[in-house]
Amino acid sequence: MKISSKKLGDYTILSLSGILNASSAPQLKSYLEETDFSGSLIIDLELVDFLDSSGLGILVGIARRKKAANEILKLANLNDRVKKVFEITQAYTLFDIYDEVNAAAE
Amino acid sequence: MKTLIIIRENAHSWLRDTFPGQHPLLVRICNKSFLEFLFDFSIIAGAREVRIVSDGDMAEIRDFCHDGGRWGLNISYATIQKSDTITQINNKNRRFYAAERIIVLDNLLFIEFNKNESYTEYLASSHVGMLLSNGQGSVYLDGADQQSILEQCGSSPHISIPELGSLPEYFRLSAEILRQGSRYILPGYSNEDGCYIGRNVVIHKGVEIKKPVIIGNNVQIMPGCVIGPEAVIGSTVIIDRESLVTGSIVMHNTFVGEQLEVKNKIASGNRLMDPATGASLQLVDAHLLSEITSEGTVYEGIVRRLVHVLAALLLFIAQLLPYLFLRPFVGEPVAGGTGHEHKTAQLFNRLSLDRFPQLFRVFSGSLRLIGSQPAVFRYAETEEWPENEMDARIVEQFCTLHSHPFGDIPLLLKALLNRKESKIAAS
Amino acid sequence: MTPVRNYLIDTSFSSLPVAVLFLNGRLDASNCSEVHSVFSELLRQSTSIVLDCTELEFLDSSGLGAIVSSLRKAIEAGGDLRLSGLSNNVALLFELTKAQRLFSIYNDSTAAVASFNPLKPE
Amino acid sequence: MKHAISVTLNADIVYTRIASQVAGAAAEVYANEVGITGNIAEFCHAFELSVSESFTNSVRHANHQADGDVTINFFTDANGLTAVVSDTNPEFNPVTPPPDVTLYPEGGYGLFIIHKLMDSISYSRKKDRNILTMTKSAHPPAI
Repeated sequence: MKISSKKLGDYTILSLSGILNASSAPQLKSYLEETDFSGSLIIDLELVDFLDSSGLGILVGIARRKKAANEILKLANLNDRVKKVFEITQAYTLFDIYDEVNAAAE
Repeated sequence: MKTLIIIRENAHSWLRDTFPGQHPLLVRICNKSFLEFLFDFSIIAGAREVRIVSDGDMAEIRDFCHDGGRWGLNISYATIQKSDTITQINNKNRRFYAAERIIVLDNLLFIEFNKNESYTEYLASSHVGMLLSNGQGSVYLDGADQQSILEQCGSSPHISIPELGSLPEYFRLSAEILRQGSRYILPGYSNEDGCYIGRNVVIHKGVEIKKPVIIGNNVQIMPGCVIGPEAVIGSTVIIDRESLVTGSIVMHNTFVGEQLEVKNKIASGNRLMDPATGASLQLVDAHLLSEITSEGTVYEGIVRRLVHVLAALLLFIAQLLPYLFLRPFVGEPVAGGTGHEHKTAQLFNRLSLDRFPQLFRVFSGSLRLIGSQPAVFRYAETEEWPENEMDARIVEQFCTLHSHPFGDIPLLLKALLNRKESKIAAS
Repeated sequence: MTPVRNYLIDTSFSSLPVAVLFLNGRLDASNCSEVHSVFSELLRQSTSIVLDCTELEFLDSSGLGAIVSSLRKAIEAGGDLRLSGLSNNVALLFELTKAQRLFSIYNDSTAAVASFNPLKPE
Repeated sequence: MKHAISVTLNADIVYTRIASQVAGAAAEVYANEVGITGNIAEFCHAFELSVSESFTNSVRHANHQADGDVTINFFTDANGLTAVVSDTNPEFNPVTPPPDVTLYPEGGYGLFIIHKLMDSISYSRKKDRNILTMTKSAHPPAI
C-alpha cells in the first residue's frame, strides 16, 4: 500500500492506494503515529480497491482521535466495495463521506 | 436532469408502527411501493440518473433497487449525516451533481403528479430553491441554475405533496390514487379504465368486480365475492367465498375468510385496522383473517419428506396387523357391500386400512402421505365441512399455503380421526 | 379470570325486569362456555337482557359465537339481547362477520336498558 | 466449477491477499458459470472479503504456533457457493455481538462482516481443527 499526503487550503489530504487489509494495516498505523495530522484532514480513498475490517478499524481510530480533538475529518472517493464495508458495519455514521476531494475541501 | 432522493431514517415512524418490519419507502400504496412512485415521477421528469442518500441503514433499499436496471434507471447510493444541511448534501454528492439540474425529493413518501403532463421544461426552467413543501417532506431544485433558453413555460403542470402522516391519510390517499388511476402508472393489466389486474389472478364464477379496483399477482377470488368499488387487493391474497371487500385495502400475503365484510378497513396478514377509528385487531381465528406464509424453502421440502416417511412408517406398523387380519374378509373394496362384509368393509375403511397399500409409495417418495391431491390422505379430509370438490380444493389451498412440515402431523391425525368417525363417506 | 363478572336485575326503568350482564377481560375459546351456562340460568329470570361490553378487551370468533347463540336463546324465549359499550376493536370483529346486523347496539348500558322500556317511544 | 478447490496457506498475515484473491476468483468463476441473480461484482466482493476476514481471524489466533496452517476449501451445491476455512487454532466462538459503532471500536468487525455478507455460516470442531463454513446462495430469496 502507498501512502502520501499534501496540503490543500487548510486541509491535509492523506491519499492511500492499493490494498488496506490486515497485512498492510500496520504500515498505515505506524505512518500515522510518526506524522503529525492535527488540523482538518481529508482521506482520499480513490485508489483503495480493497478494505477489510482491519483497515476499517484504523480509519475508525482516526475518527475517534479527530472527534476527541474536535478537528474535522472527511473521507472522499469511496468506491462501491469500500462503501459496502462502511454500510454493513454502520461505520458510515461516524464519517462525513464525500464524492470528491475538492468538494470536501470547500 | 437528475433526481436525488433523501431518506431520513427516523421519519415516518407511524408507517413503521402500522406496517412493522418494512422500510417506510418500501410500503405499498395501491400495490406499488412509495419509492417506485417516486421513480415514476423521476422518469416522467426526464431524470434517468437517481441517487438515494440516507442517514440510516439502506440495506433493504439496496436489495430492492439494486442498480435500478429494472426501471431503466441508473441508481447510486451515498450516506449522509442526520445533521447535514442541503449545501452539505450538495457538497458530498458533487460528482453526482456535476453541473446538472437536480430534483431533490427530501423526506418524501409521495408526490401527486399526472403522467400525461410534461414536467421537464417546468423543472428545468424553474429557479434553484424550494419548489414544494408540506413541512415534513419537500421538493426543491438544486445544482446548476440553468440560464435556460426557454422562458418560464406557460402553465405549470400539476404537482403537489399530499398530507401523509397517519393511517387515515394513507387510506384516503390510496383511494384517491386508485380513483385517479389514469394519472399514475399502476401495476397490473388494465383493459378498461379503473380496473388493474395482476398476473396469475383467478376470479371464480359469480364474482362481482366493481371499479375502481386494483388486484395484485397470485390472487384467488372465490365464487360469490363482491370486490370494490375502491378495493385494493395486494399480491398472494385469497378472498374466500361470498365475502365483500369494498372501500378497503387487503395487503399482500393475506387470507380473507368466507362470508365476511371488509368495508372501509385495512386487512394486513391477520390484522384488521379501521383507519377511521384507529382501531386495530389481531385476529386469532385463521379462518377469518390470516397471513399467508411464503412457499417453503428447499430445506422445508427435505424436512417434509422426512416427516412423511417417518409418519408413514409408524402408520405402517400400527396398521400392519389389522390390515392382515381384516383384509381377507373384505372383498374388492366395492361400495355398498351387503350384510356381514359390509360391516367389516366399513370398519376396514374407518381404520383407513384401505389406504394401507399406498404407504409403500410414500416410502418410495412418489406420493406424499398428506397434502393436496394427489396424496394418501388429502388435506380436505382434515375438515368435516367440504361437501364438494370446490370446498375440498379451498381447504387444500389454505392448508398448502399455511402448512409447514411439522404441521402435517396434527393434520394427519385429524384426517385419521375424521375417517374413524366416518364423518366423511368412505370415499 | 371469569369473563362474566356479575349481573343484576334492573327494574327501575321499566315494568319488566331487564338483566344487565357484564363481560370483562378476554372472551375466547378457552372461557366462552361459561357465558353459555350463566346466560341460560339468567334467562329464567328475565328475557330482556343487556350485555355490557365496556370492560370486554378481547373477543375471538368462539366468544362471538357464544354471544350470537345467547341472542338466539333470548329470542327463542320471546325476549331480546342488546349490546352496549362495544370498544372499537371488538366492534371490528362484529363488522367483519356482519354480526352487528343481528344486534341493536347502544353506547352505554343505561340507553340499552331504556330501549326495553315499552312506554318510551322507540 | 465441478471439483472442489483447496488452498493451504501458512498462518501468516502476508498471505491474506492470496486467500482473498483465490476466493474472489472462485466466486467469479462460479457466478459466471451458474448465472447468479444480482450483481456479480457484489457477489465476488462478498466472498473475497468474507474469506479474507476468516483467514485473518485464523492467523490472528494462531499467535505463537510455528507450523500453523489455514486450509480453505471451495465447493458448490444446490445452496450456492461454499467456502470452508479450517485452522489448527484453539476453539473460538464464531458468534460475536455486533460492534457498537457509537463507541468508535477499532476491532470486532471481522466475523460481523461475514455474518452480513454470507447467507449462512456454521462453525464446527473436528480433529482439533476449527471449521468455519460460509455459503452464499446464487439466488437469494427476493423481497
